[in-house]
Amino acid sequence: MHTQDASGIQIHTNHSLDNFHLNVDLELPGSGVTAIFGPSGCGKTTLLRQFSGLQRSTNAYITVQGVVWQDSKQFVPVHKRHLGFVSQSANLFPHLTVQQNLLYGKKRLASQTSMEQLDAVVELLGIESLLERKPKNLSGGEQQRVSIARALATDPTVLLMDEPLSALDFARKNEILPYLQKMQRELRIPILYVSHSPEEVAQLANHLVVLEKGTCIASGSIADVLTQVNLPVSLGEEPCSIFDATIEELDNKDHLCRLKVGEQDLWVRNHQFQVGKIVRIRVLARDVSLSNHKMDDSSILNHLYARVSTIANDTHPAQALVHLEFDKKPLLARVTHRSLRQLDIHPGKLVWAHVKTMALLG
Amino acid sequence: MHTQDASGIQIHTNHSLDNFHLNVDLELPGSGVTAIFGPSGCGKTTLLRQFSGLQRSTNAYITVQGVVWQDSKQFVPVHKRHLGFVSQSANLFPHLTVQQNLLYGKKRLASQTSMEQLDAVVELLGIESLLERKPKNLSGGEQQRVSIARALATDPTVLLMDEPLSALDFARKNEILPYLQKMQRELRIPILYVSHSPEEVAQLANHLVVLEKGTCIASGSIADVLTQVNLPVSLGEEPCSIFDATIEELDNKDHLCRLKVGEQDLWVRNHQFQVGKIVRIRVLARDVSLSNHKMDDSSILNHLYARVSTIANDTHPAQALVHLEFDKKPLLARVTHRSLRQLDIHPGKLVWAHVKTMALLG
Amino acid sequence: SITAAADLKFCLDLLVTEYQKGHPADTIQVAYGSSGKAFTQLQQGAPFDLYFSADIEYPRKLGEAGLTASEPKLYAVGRIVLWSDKEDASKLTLKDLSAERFTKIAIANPEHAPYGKRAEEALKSAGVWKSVESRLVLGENISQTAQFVQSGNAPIGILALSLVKSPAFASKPYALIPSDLHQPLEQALVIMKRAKENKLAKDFVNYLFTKQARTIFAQYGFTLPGE
Amino acid sequence: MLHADDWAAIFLTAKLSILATLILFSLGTPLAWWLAHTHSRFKNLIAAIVGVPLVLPPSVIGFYLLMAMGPKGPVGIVTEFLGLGTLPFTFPGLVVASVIYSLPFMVQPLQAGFESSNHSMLDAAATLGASPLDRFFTVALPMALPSFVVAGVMTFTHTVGEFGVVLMIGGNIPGISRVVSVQIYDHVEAFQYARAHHLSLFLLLFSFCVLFLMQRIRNRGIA
Amino acid sequence: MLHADDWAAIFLTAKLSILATLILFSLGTPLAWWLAHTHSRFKNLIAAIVGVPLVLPPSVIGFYLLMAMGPKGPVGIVTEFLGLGTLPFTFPGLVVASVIYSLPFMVQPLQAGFESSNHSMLDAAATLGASPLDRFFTVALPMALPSFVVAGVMTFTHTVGEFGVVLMIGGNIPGISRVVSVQIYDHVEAFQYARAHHLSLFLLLFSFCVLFLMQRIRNRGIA
Ligand SMILES: Nc1ncnc2c1ncn2[C@@H]1O[C@H](COP(=O)(O)OP(=O)(O)OP(=O)(O)O)[C@@H](O)[C@H]1O
Ligand SMILES: Nc1ncnc2c1ncn2[C@@H]1O[C@H](COP(=O)(O)OP(=O)(O)OP(=O)(O)O)[C@@H](O)[C@H]1O
Ligand SMILES: [Mg+2]
Ligand SMILES: [Mg+2]
Repeated sequence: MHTQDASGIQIHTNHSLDNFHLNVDLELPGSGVTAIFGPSGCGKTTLLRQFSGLQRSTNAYITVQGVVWQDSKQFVPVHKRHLGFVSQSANLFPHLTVQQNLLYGKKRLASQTSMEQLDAVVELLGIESLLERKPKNLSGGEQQRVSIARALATDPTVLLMDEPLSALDFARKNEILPYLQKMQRELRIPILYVSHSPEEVAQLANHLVVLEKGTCIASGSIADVLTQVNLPVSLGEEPCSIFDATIEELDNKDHLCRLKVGEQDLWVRNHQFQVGKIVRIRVLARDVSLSNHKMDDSSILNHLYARVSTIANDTHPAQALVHLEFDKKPLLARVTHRSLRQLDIHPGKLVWAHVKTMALLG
Repeated sequence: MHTQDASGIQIHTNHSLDNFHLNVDLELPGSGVTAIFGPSGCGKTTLLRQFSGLQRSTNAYITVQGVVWQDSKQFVPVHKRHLGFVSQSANLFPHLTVQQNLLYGKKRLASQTSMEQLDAVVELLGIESLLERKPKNLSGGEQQRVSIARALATDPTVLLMDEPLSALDFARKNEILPYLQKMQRELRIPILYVSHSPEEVAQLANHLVVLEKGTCIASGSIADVLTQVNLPVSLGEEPCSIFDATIEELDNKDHLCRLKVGEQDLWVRNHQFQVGKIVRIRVLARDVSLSNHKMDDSSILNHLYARVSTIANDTHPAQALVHLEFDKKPLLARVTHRSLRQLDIHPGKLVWAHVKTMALLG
Repeated sequence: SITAAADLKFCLDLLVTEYQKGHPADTIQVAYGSSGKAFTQLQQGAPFDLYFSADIEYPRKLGEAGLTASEPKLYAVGRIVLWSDKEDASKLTLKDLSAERFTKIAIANPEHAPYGKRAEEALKSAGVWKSVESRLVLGENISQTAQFVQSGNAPIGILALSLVKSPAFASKPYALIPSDLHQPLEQALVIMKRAKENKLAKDFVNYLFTKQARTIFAQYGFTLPGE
Repeated sequence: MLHADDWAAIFLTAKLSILATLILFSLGTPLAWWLAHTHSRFKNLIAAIVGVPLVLPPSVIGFYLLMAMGPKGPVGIVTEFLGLGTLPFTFPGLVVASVIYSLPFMVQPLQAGFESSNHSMLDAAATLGASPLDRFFTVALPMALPSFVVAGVMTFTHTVGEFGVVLMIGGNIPGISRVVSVQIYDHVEAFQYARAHHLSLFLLLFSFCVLFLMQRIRNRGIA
Repeated sequence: MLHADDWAAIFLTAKLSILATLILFSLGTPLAWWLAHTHSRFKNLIAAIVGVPLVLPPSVIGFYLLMAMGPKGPVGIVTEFLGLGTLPFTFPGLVVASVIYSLPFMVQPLQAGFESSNHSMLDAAATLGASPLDRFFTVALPMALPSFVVAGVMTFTHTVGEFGVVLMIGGNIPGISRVVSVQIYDHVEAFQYARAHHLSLFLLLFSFCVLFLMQRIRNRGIA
């Protein structure tokens, strides 16, 4: 791992399983979270298994941060790749207690992880009280959490997660996601993350890979991929736009902070931000309403002056998807055709876009 | 099943598993979808296993539509209860093909289900091409879908589903959910549905049971439970309000329809509704903005004139949760404290609530 | 050490004890078993110095193979008897065996056990072979045959005189089968090649032909022609 | 190459082994299932008793069975009282002895197979309307297939090869208890090596076929 | 109650059985693993060869082993050439014979255990940094524990009870090959029933303990 950051992750593989053919050629960033997205059976798990070496294809080429894991000549066996793999089913060792499961990988791999770090993971995942239990006496979500903790405890150089949070409740998810973000930021390890949840992907991912029937139909930064209009896959029902903004001012009284996007201002909830920091913002199309006047007399705080670029039909015939542009940033709004008519909105027109809510990512 | 609808489902059970104690006393409706909600490890699966008879507690009392499944004297064994159980892990028979798995229950239970109905389920779940495969050669989501199909194929009198869609992608979920709704409407069988997904619950459920640490902390119609303010659990991050409305007018040109809620009008997307039908509406607090004037010059279609009843703090200090009332219906709005100050909103005041989006349920 | 036919067990044990009274420094180990098995093993180099066979044929064959250090020496002639756990066998002759009440008649396997071969000959000479053949049960060796009879599973059997003289069978009488009805049961011993220089082996063999030893043999129903 | 009496021994052996294996399947399967799932405190005791025939030498087992089933033994007294006569030197007696002797070969592998089986599949079958017996046959059994094959083959081949007990209980009567193993033994003891070799070769080829077949079934079950 | 020579036989038996079981664990485990996982076309052949000792009567196996290991047999020629002398009638020879004879008792249950094992656990162990050997010992083996216990106990008890082979290869020499089973057999043959009963009783109690212990281990493994 001598060339950290020098190069990212390369996965070139071509693998057949009966009727299914995985054929991908990916260049992924060497740090940050890469979300792998696609319908059930499209090859997400197969891709992770190829990458990890659990499934060996004869003609694969895999490098991670300059280190060759597989090419025509060599094949680093799985146990030497030092990766953390949270698989779709928890796969806990049934003959070991939870504690022993957690220590299994730690003993073999972790060079640095201190015991405190493990304790922190255990606490984060709320499994302190389960340590002495056998896996078969755990609930589905508890098993999943132990499995995540087990992978994190190994202090891996790459983390692969196959729908790790699908069995967990919202509150628990919202505790784990920020931890993963933090880990990824602090340790700068790359994370490959399979998920069906738009929320998770939007919140975690920097990079997005979309698979379909074993081939990659899109790979790029999340902002780029999500605004690709002709992509059949969207993160869930909701189209959205994503852009970066700089923190300009903190209002500690109202617990808000002001962001600058190009020439315009936005107010969002403050989360202990520092002035000058660059943050990523996601705005769902359904959270944007349009009007011809700036409406100061409303609880909506954010008003962007933007130009309508195109108007597209939406999935429901009552609605349209309006593509706007402000300061070269894209913005999507979902409004009814009736409103378009009543407000006389057409391409080229300048309108006020009111943003009720936005999410801060990363 | 002679007393269909005469009475619903009663589950009274008291069961201990090491340190965990399930103690519930539930009266559930005999038709419709009952969502079971609660954090990981709270006893959802245990409840379903008690109900199904897979786990037998000595002092349980369980009746379904007038038929006693368990009391102090009798215990109907699982295989005579004629229920469909989709468990958290797919549990497909490894020695049988997908097709044989599907037919396993059908052969034993289904009296009416025709082969066409099975074919319809198979098609709905997109598993036509998998029929000859062995389960171990399926992806996680594929296994889950086969498991759902296997349970549906038995034509059960009660359907128990333990996080059935968690491994599926959004598009697939959105195909299955309406099918479940339709099945529940047409066959009038009760469905107990465990899920962590607010979307699923909101879309499917009529009744909601909230568990915590083995006890039931709320049980009632979904509208009632969701607006219980002191409930620590909400469906996901978002508080919301739910109320019924009557369809008054269809606008086929704009594909919209007008609903009457008390004296006020709302416009929503039309989904082949009939005039006069009563529908249920969910409005997320974050989708409601407030102002002192009715704003006609906006793409927001719906404006409700409501009175502020109370103002509560929200999870983030920048925001407040405003409880409003219009025509005796509750409405929640999430706005910033800054807006409250600027717009001078206080309890008792009449304001305009603008609803950007609302969901139609069941 | 010695390998010896199983029917010698009681007799030889006593002889060894008596011999050791006079020669306390010498140790003699005896392994009892089927003579045929021992023959096979000796061919494969089994580490025995003396071979007490229940048959003279085996030592002879070993001699022909050049594995012995002496000629086979006749040390005893065995006798066969009729014995029953149910009734007084001393009143019976072989002819009585055709009676239906003897549903099973136990003899050793004539194919490979010397006592079985002699029993077959005797039955044939007595002219009852045809009538008893279907009622025979065969023991692997003479001990097993004795167990068939002793346990009552076979109402009667043809056993070795040496056995029925042992304490376990002494409670019931036996009928000696005339020795002219069958070939003699000539039992021979041989000194193996590996004991060529073994003084103890030779001393012990010599002891067996002393007067004291002969009385012990006779006590167990083994005599030499002319004794 | 094989004499008529060799063939008779072969057919007798086949009859005995098949019968004993079938009986043991029907006795051993519920016993193994019970041992694998019970929490009874007699469990360990019963398991130990089942294992006893493993540890005693066959001819000693045969000896004790001979004593027990003889006219003076407890079993013999019962069978005579029932008008069945005594069991030694009869084919039924041989079957009984073989069943007792081979019991652990059936029970032990089955028990291990059942112990490592997955209960959630049985639960799934129950919810799909399968009665306990139904789910045993359609789920537990196929999932424990490797163990069943091992148990069946070990029992069968072991009954074929068994001979100490048979010799003791059977009395080496042609057509009743002179099975192949006894026949080979007799040939060896009588220095009829050629005939012994031929019969052994036959047994070898036969067992090869059985074991081959078993592997095929196993492979199929897994694939 | 037990005579000195009985005790000698007991110790000899313990030595032989423990040694044979240990050797069989180390030989049988990789063999069973290979048989359970290979796709080689020799698989079925090897599996059938391993099963052969099940089907031949012990004393016949003993006879063939004696021939093969004797001075004129192929094995004997090799061992003599290597300066080891011939194996029959020596303790090492007995160990070799026991290992051959008990091989299927070790391999068959292990193979069944490995065949029904779950590969995803092994995958998980690999991603957690366990080398193939490591994951075998820390995952595959404990998960196949019931099969291991069965294999160990069957091998051990069967070696204790084995006697046809021992008698043939060992020659009933005190301290070298007069094991308990042979000793009991001798007692029975000599109508010393009391001594036979005592030794049998001892074996029974002993096997009870072993089998009890085994059940405990199993129950623990499962719980
Ligand atoms: N066999 C068992 N023995 C002991 N405790 C158990 C057993 N099975 C479950 N538990 C405990 O009972 C509690 C409830 O388990 P249950 O499976 O019902 O949870 P759940 O609500 O379904 O959770 P999840 O959403 O994670 O699946 C958990 O705390 C679990 O640890
Ligand atoms: N062992 C196998 N043999 C044959 N086909 C297989 C095997 N494993 C998976 N497949 C097929 O390969 C395809 C991709 O499987 P994979 O597990 O990678 O899907 P996935 O994207 O992870 O789906 P999911 O979201 O449902 O888990 C599927 O169509 C599946 O049926
Ligand atoms: Mg997958
Ligand atoms: Mg659960």
